[in-house]
Amino acid sequence: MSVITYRDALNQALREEMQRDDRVFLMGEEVAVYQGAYKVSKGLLQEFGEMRVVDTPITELGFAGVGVGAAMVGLRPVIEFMTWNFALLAIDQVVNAAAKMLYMSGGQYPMPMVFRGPNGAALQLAAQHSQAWESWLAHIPGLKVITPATPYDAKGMLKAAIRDDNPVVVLEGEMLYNTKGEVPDGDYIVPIGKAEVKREGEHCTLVAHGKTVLMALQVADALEKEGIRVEVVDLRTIRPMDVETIAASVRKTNRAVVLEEGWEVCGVGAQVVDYVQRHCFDHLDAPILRVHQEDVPMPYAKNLERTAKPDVAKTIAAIRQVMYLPTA
Amino acid sequence: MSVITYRDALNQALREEMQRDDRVFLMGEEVAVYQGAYKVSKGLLQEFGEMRVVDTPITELGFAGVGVGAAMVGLRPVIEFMTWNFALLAIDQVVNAAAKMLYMSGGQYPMPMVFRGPNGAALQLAAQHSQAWESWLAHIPGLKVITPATPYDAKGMLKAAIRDDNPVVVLEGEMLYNTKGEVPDGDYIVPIGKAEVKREGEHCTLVAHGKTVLMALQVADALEKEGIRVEVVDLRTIRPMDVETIAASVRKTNRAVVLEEGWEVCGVGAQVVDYVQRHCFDHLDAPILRVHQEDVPMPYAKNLERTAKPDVAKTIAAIRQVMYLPTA
Amino acid sequence: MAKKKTPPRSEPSFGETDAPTRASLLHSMLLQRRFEERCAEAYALGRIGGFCHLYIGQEACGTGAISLLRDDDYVITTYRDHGQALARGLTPRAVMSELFGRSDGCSRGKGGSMHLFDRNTNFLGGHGIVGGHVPIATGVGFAIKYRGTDQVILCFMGESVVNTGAFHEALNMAALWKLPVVYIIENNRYGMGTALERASAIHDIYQRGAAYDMPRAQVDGQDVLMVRAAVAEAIHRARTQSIPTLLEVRTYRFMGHSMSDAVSGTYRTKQELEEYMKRDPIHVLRAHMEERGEIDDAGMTALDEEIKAVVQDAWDFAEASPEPALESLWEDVMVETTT
Amino acid sequence: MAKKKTPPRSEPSFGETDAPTRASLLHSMLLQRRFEERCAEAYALGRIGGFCHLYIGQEACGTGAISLLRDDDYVITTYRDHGQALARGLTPRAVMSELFGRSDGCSRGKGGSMHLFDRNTNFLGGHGIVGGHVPIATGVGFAIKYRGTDQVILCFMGESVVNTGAFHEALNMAALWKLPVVYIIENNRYGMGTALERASAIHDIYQRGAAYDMPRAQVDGQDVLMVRAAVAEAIHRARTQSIPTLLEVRTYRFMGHSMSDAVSGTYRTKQELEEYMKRDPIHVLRAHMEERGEIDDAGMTALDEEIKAVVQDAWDFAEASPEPALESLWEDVMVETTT
Ligand SMILES: Cc1ncc(C[n+]2csc(CCOP(=O)(O)OP(=O)(O)O)c2C)c(N)n1
Ligand SMILES: Cc1ncc(C[n+]2csc(CCOP(=O)(O)OP(=O)(O)O)c2C)c(N)n1
Ligand SMILES: [Mg+2]
Ligand SMILES: [Mg+2]
Repeated sequence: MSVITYRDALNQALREEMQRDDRVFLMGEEVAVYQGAYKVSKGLLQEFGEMRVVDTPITELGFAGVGVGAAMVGLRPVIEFMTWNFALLAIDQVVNAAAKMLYMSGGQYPMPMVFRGPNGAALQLAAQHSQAWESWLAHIPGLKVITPATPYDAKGMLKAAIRDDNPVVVLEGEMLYNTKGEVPDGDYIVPIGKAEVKREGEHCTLVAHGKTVLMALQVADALEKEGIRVEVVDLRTIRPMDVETIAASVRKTNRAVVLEEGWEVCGVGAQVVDYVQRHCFDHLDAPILRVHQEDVPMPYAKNLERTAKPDVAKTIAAIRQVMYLPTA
Repeated sequence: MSVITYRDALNQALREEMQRDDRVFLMGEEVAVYQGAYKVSKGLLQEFGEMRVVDTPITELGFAGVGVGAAMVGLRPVIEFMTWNFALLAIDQVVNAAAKMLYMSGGQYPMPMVFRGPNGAALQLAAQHSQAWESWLAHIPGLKVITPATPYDAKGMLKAAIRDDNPVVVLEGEMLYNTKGEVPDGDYIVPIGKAEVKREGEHCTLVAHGKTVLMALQVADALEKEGIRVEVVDLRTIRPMDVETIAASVRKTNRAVVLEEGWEVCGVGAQVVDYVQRHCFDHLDAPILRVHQEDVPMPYAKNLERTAKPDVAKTIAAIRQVMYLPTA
Repeated sequence: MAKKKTPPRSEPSFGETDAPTRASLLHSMLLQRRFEERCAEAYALGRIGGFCHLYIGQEACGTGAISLLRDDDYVITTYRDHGQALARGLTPRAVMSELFGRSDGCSRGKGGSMHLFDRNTNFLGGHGIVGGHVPIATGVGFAIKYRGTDQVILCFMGESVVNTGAFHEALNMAALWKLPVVYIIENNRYGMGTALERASAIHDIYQRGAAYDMPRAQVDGQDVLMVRAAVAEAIHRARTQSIPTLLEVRTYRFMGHSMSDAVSGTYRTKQELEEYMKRDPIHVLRAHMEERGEIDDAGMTALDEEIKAVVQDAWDFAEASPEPALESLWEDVMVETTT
Repeated sequence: MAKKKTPPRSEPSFGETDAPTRASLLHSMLLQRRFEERCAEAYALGRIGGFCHLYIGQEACGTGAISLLRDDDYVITTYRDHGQALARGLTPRAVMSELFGRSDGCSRGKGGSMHLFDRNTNFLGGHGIVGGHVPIATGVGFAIKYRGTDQVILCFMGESVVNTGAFHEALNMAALWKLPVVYIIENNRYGMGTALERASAIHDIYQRGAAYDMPRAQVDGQDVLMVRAAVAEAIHRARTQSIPTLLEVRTYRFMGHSMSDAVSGTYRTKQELEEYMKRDPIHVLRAHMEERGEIDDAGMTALDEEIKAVVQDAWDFAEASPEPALESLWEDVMVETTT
């Protein structure tokens, strides 16, 4: 075990998987010479050479399709989007090619590939660069969608994603890259499809994923001081979602709040609500509440951006509300 | 009033709005010489000429962007996607340009434009041509999203969309184009943002939109014979959603089923569930159930496709279940 | 998963075609023609559903090009894929079953007309998004180079594709990275109802290759021997030097865009159609062979009968093939990971 | 909503620039330079946040091109937009306030560095998606033709844009439909850390215009007078004949890609940078003017002082400008429809 950053955890996962299997390669903008726009691929060009760490022109649609083609004939591409905002340009290849090839071909062409990159808002990047796409991607059958929140999960889940024979979408976070945590030095896998209770509690379930897990833990800390014990469920995988772990928690706490960084309408939280009310209808003591970005494009100004984002205070208020406690 | 098809209703709306305002033009693939891939634009080239009814090369991203540019400087483009499946290629322009321009510019550049075309599955068109995108589009602040179900609504809402100073997404249906209904001959508007109770009932609310409204009415007919009176709420607009009309219905019936043609995860139904449980928690006598496409890409074979789609039988089963009646 | 490499064989020399090859080209083209005539019938009868795009009139393009491939090479194409699938060696039974939506179809009934796939012959589909398969072809080229084999991929497309962003991005990368891809534009003059001249700012569209400094040529697509000559050169360049080529093959479709489109009327005249139909690729090849004394009327009739029987057999087989089991609806969404 | 048309004025003849014009070009370029030097400082101090892409070294491109426009013409550009905004006449106060995220910003604090907009000067932004604004420019060209006015639009972009699908689709349409757009590639040799030669299969990228039969040229982008000459010709063609042009303006950025990128090291050497910095566009113009006796050291110093004061005023103004009201978060998502 070493304490390393989320960025280095991803880097280790890439390096180890590329060492393990020479069909694995990394492709995207600035992944090679520049060592990654966010330095996730640092050192990989030097170790694996330019055929396996490939800089592309600015052609999201094109290089996503190149990945699909390479996967069709047996390579295992890891396609990096500099950020998922730009992946909108490539979404036709992700949705209409990668996610459907196995099905359209009647099972003949699996797509052992990964699409990865940072998702969601960083700081003051404004409307076109601050978007969280998990609900869109989770909507699509044929994809798996993961959102590791810690360095440990980042390494273990990216390795699982690279070894998966299906297309896996990995949503990282620019704001997560510098966060630190304990990570085993060698090989391990964190399975796709399993949520994790990151903190036990009995008064309210707080469902989060990706970078909001860290916020959820802060919320739990803060409320603990008032004697409110929040159970934090980290989804880790958005598709396929581990409904049983969520439901088990809600059956215990009888209340739930769902926290996410994306927009409200048809967001991940809406789906969690749908599952929970179906699976725990008789256990719910209050409506499930959601915390999410305000329903606006992200503004640039610092004060507006802060107001637009979900935060600890909004989450605490939601929890107090589902517990029928006075909101401060 | 005349009884005309949904297709002709759209055609009338386009014609009347183009007559009314010479800033309105129609652009897309095959809209002019070919008279529309689905003949929605029949006769418009002949009436308005090739500057106002414009055939484009196959460049969804490009011509969506052309629409954005034209709207920025005061024209009122109606951009037709031959089907919304192909709009994935253009989604960056819809989401990152049209939906955000007003906001990014601090209110200086409204986007008075319409993106329209058929959405969802027709018959045996297989995986890449049978997709329903309303939940994706409704996720985006800055857009309005409408799904008229009848010829009356189609004409009135498309007119409202063209007169709207904001970008409006109009989701039509290949399977709807030939359906008929009463439509006023002259000018009228069906406002965006208002749901409609298409059939009153007291035992269960059935929420539907677009082509599933017709299915919902069949369901209501069938159950009526057994004495079960279903209230059919047609959302008509997905964003902004008319939560009050849905909630009022559920407060009356105490039960709800949500029917849609798209996929389950983070679908429109999930959002409806979220609103209903928040607004009607104490009125619900049963968990809300959803009916939707099976969680697979659409297959070609007739029998598989039929099984994949939501239908009357599945919807009746869901209603019986929320009413705690034995399922046939 | 690595593909076994077939032993090197001698490349057909440019432009040369021997008598047995000509006979097999004729066989293949006539098979495609008769097969698709029955498709039209099956569509009218409701045996085939959805969109169905016939290749009639264009057979020389796919047939000539694919005839030059090795077994371990790859083919990828659009929704207009019946002809190329048959040319590549998919059985008429498997293709017809797919069109009928049956379990013996080459895509298990899940793909239909637009999505024919066959792993045995490296037939990589059958794609429905205009332009979408072009970057995929570039990716296959990338994989070939990555592995260091001397395979090639042929990527067929309609002429409308040259206006799409996907085409541009894919060709630039193929040229930049020197990938063994042969891009073959089947210029049948229309994309649905839009004439080339109303969609592209240049009309000699092989010149789009200039933007990537890519070797390029324009070919008569009604003469299968000319197609072979041009494609042979391109394949040779791809196989031996890993250099891509852009070929514009000038052809014409004798049918509507799809089964729901009238053959002529809105966007092209009956006269134009009839003019082009005079250069039926099957007649052109037959004339070559008659000149050389390789076929006569009797031979042609015999061949036709033989082929019609094969197509009838495919129809009967497809009709007898069971519908896919309902459980298969949920299969093939995900594959079990074994690593 | 229709734009009032400004009365026709005489077009500047190609290549000619008079003394007052040269003085105003120098003023504009120096203003951009000093302004952005303070931006770097403000960024370091945390007054400016997010991504911030400086234009230093490239000022001649935007300045020369925009100096030829009429008030009713349009400009659209990328995220690297400070210089062009100032050249177009946005006030330093409005731009600095925007960068500081304040309510007096040209986009009310909502856009930031990458999204400067100004309706008064027809400055159509400031766009963050590489390639995304190119079809938008084509659309503005379409609207001009639709209305039948003789306006033009200048569309600036980096050289990486020529590889994107959006560029290809947009230029084909502009050429096909003959729209009055001047596409100006500012070829600063790098897209972030990727040298042009590692991203494009051709290196004389103005030749991409051949794929659309579009008039095209390559220009020295460090000499504002050369830029003016080339752009004047293109504007003339757009205004009088409604024909688009593709210009490649060869330049260099003296700073990192954005404030978070080192100026040299990973992808370019210090020597290369220093070599290019010898052709600072401000020095090049100053030399022209010195030759003609239009400026001397004293004049230059005076100008510099004047400009520094303007920039200081902009800073002070921005700092004093209030943060946007929190309620404004929910404004500008939708406009009230009045029709
Ligand atoms: C991205 C996209 N846009 C539109 C369509 C609808 N469409 C299907 S085929 C076609 C015309 C294609 O013409 P061309 O490339 O010339 O091929 P051809 O059909 O002539 O073989 C169109 C517009 C589509 N399938 N994909
Ligand atoms: C579609 C898209 N992909 C990637 C990015 C990230 N990105 C921002 S600027 C840039 C480089 C652009 O280079 P160039 O076009 O040469 O312009 P320059 O920055 O040199 O002015 C990249 C890759 C983006 N903004 N949009
Ligand atoms: Mg064609
Ligand atoms: Mg550059």
